[in-house]
Amino acid sequence: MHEWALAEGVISTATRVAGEQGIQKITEINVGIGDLQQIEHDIFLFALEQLRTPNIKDAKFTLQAIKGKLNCRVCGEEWEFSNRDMDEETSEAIHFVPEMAHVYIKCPSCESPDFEVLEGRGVILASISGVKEDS
Amino acid sequence: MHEWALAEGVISTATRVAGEQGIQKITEINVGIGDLQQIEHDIFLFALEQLRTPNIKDAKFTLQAIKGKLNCRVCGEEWEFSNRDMDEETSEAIHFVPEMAHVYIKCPSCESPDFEVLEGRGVILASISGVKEDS
Amino acid sequence: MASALAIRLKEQGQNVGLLDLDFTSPSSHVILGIEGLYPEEEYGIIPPMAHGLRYMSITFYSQDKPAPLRGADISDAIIELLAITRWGNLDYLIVDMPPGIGDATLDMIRLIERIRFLVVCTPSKVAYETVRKQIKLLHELNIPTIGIIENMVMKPTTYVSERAGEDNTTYLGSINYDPMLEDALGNVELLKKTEFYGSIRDLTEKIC
Amino acid sequence: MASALAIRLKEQGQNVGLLDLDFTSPSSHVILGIEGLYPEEEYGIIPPMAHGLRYMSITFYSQDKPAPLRGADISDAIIELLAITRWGNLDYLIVDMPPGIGDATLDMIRLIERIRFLVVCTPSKVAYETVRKQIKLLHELNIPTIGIIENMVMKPTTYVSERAGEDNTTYLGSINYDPMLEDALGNVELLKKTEFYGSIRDLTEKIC
Ligand SMILES: Nc1ncnc2c1ncn2[C@@H]1O[C@H](COP(=O)(O)OP(=O)(O)O)[C@@H](O)[C@H]1O
Ligand SMILES: Nc1ncnc2c1ncn2[C@@H]1O[C@H](COP(=O)(O)OP(=O)(O)O)[C@@H](O)[C@H]1O
Ligand SMILES: [Mg+2]
Ligand SMILES: [Mg+2]
Ligand SMILES: [Mg+2]
Ligand SMILES: [Mg+2]
Ligand code: NI
Ligand code: NI
Ligand SMILES: [Zn+2]
Ligand SMILES: [Zn+2]
Repeated sequence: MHEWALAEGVISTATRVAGEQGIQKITEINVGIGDLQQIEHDIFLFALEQLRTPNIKDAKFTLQAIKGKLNCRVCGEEWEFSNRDMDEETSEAIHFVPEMAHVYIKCPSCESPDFEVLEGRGVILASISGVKEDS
Repeated sequence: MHEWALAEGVISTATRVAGEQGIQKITEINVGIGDLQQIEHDIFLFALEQLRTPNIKDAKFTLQAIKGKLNCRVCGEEWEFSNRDMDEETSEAIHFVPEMAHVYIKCPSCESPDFEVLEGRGVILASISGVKEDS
Repeated sequence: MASALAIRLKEQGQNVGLLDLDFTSPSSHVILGIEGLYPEEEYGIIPPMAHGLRYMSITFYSQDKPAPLRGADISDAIIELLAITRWGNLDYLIVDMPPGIGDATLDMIRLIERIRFLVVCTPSKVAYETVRKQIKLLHELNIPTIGIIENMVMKPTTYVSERAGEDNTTYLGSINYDPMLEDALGNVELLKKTEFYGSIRDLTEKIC
Repeated sequence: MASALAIRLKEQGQNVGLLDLDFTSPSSHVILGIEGLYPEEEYGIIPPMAHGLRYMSITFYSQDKPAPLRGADISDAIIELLAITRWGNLDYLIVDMPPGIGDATLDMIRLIERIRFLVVCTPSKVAYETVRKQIKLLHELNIPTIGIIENMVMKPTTYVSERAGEDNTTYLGSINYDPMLEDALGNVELLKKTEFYGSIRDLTEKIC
């Protein structure tokens, strides 16, 4: 349940952004969940539910999984993250700190750990919708 | 005239890209020149002219200046690079190694050197056009 | 230095956390002999207690493997760790920083409001040259420095203390090279008996 | 180490370049006492001759100011320097690397085809722990290592040499801590008379 801390981040960021944009009541929060972080969507949704604040009371949460897209800086190979053949310890390390991918994963073509995570690193607030005071 | 080395980079990259794309004869090379690198377009064009190879013989070179856009990581301020009030030594340091901007330039709002160069760092090959063998 | 300082503050009855941010060369787990510990997961992660300290290190996740992280990765990993770690109530959070002025230093300056730097320098012209640049940057950014401590001193010189004065930074004193320290690594009880730790004790008196 | 090695190779009649890539803590200009030199601009930049070496350092451009570069900046700056510097014909290009496994190391591994690493370690459990990770990474990537040299040895131990063996790396010998080195910094003629430089001479015999 460290998902809780990540959900808190989403809520507080959404609240800040809403404030900046003059949004009084948030109606929708769209969250991207990077595959590398390997988060159970149910647990994450549960945490978000618990963290509702007055201006988020009726917001609809939508989670979208984002595939982990990795690109090797040495040979240019591009591939997709998968935790299928990963032992539990490794999987958990990347779950907590996605950058640990560089410790445990190598480029399937040249075996370098010097790759870029193009997409699907972690949790991102993709967008919010809401109602402004004057509308 | 260290512009020569940069022009060589453009020509060799254009040649490589052309090869990868099966382009036999390059007709156009578009180069972006970042303001930070403070390059005289005439000199750079001259160097490119001298470096023409058979498959670039008739290519048209177009240089486009790209404004230096800097963004402060600390306070979020965004501003434009200018060498107007810069002494010659500083200007030359950034001319050779654009990253030296972090040594000599501070955010105009919070004075941090921890900014990102969003655009206009150095020389980039923007695009090439050409004729393919089979066309 | 960072580890011993944290241990000493704890000994004085403070609530202390120790965070090792030197991801390519983490060493506090070796110095403190930390083994078999792992953070608990509860509304975030809770750093385990080690010798009375709340202790957090990337080695919980990277184990003893190389962590070939680029600057941007270090930056992301630090932000992730800061976001998920629940330190609880602390009087001090001691952060062992990697050397230089890279992503880790810039991010901590950017993100931690009440940060203060304790600068460690060896008694060498070459080492001071680097430290001078760090101090200059911190001064320019109005980040408070506690001062400079000279470590690994073999024979007394005044080079660093004089430079510190010129650069408007408090010279906090010197710590001798201690040939016994190596054998005490990994054992906190032995560590506390070293001359090195005695010097850390004096240092703590000065700065807290 | 890097500076002395370059000077020694030059003394043996080789064409040698020295590139200081430790951007946050450049030190070779202090060690070699380089002042008043600047690269010439001619179809690129030509590193000036310093003590017979083709010498290149970021300090030509950053002067004595702090260079608060993030990893991505270091990476870009290295690529820029490699692209514009015309070394001419060299037998050796010695690169003084920053510590750790960051952008500089990863880029040099990625970009320089015939790179070989000489790993320097101090005689400490803690220092070796970091070196072990570096060696492991280099082995995994099939990057040749010349071997490990133990530096700043105060009293003989076998810790590093034994570990090197376990980690399948050549142990190249040790260099004693030399209390006279500090006073020789900045003066190459004095440097050549130190015990330290004598050890570098022995090392060069072994590895070239
Ligand atoms: N005064 C000293 N005498 C002997 N060895 C020392 C001394 N200070 C540091 N060392 C050695 O250098 C290592 C690294 O020290 P330091 O960089 O201060 O640790 P930290 O990781 O807390 O920053 C120590 O583990 C120890 O082996
Ligand atoms: N064997 C030694 N004895 C005494 N001082 C040393 C020794 N080796 C290194 N030093 C000191 O440490 C500094 C840095 O050394 P090193 O990191 O090897 O230099 P480089 O920048 O070439 O990598 C030197 O300038 C010197 O002051
Ligand atoms: Mg440390
Ligand atoms: Mg440290
Ligand atoms: Mg150096
Ligand atoms: Mg070095
Ligand atoms: Ni979790
Ligand atoms: Ni030029
Ligand atoms: Zn690859
Ligand atoms: Zn700013």
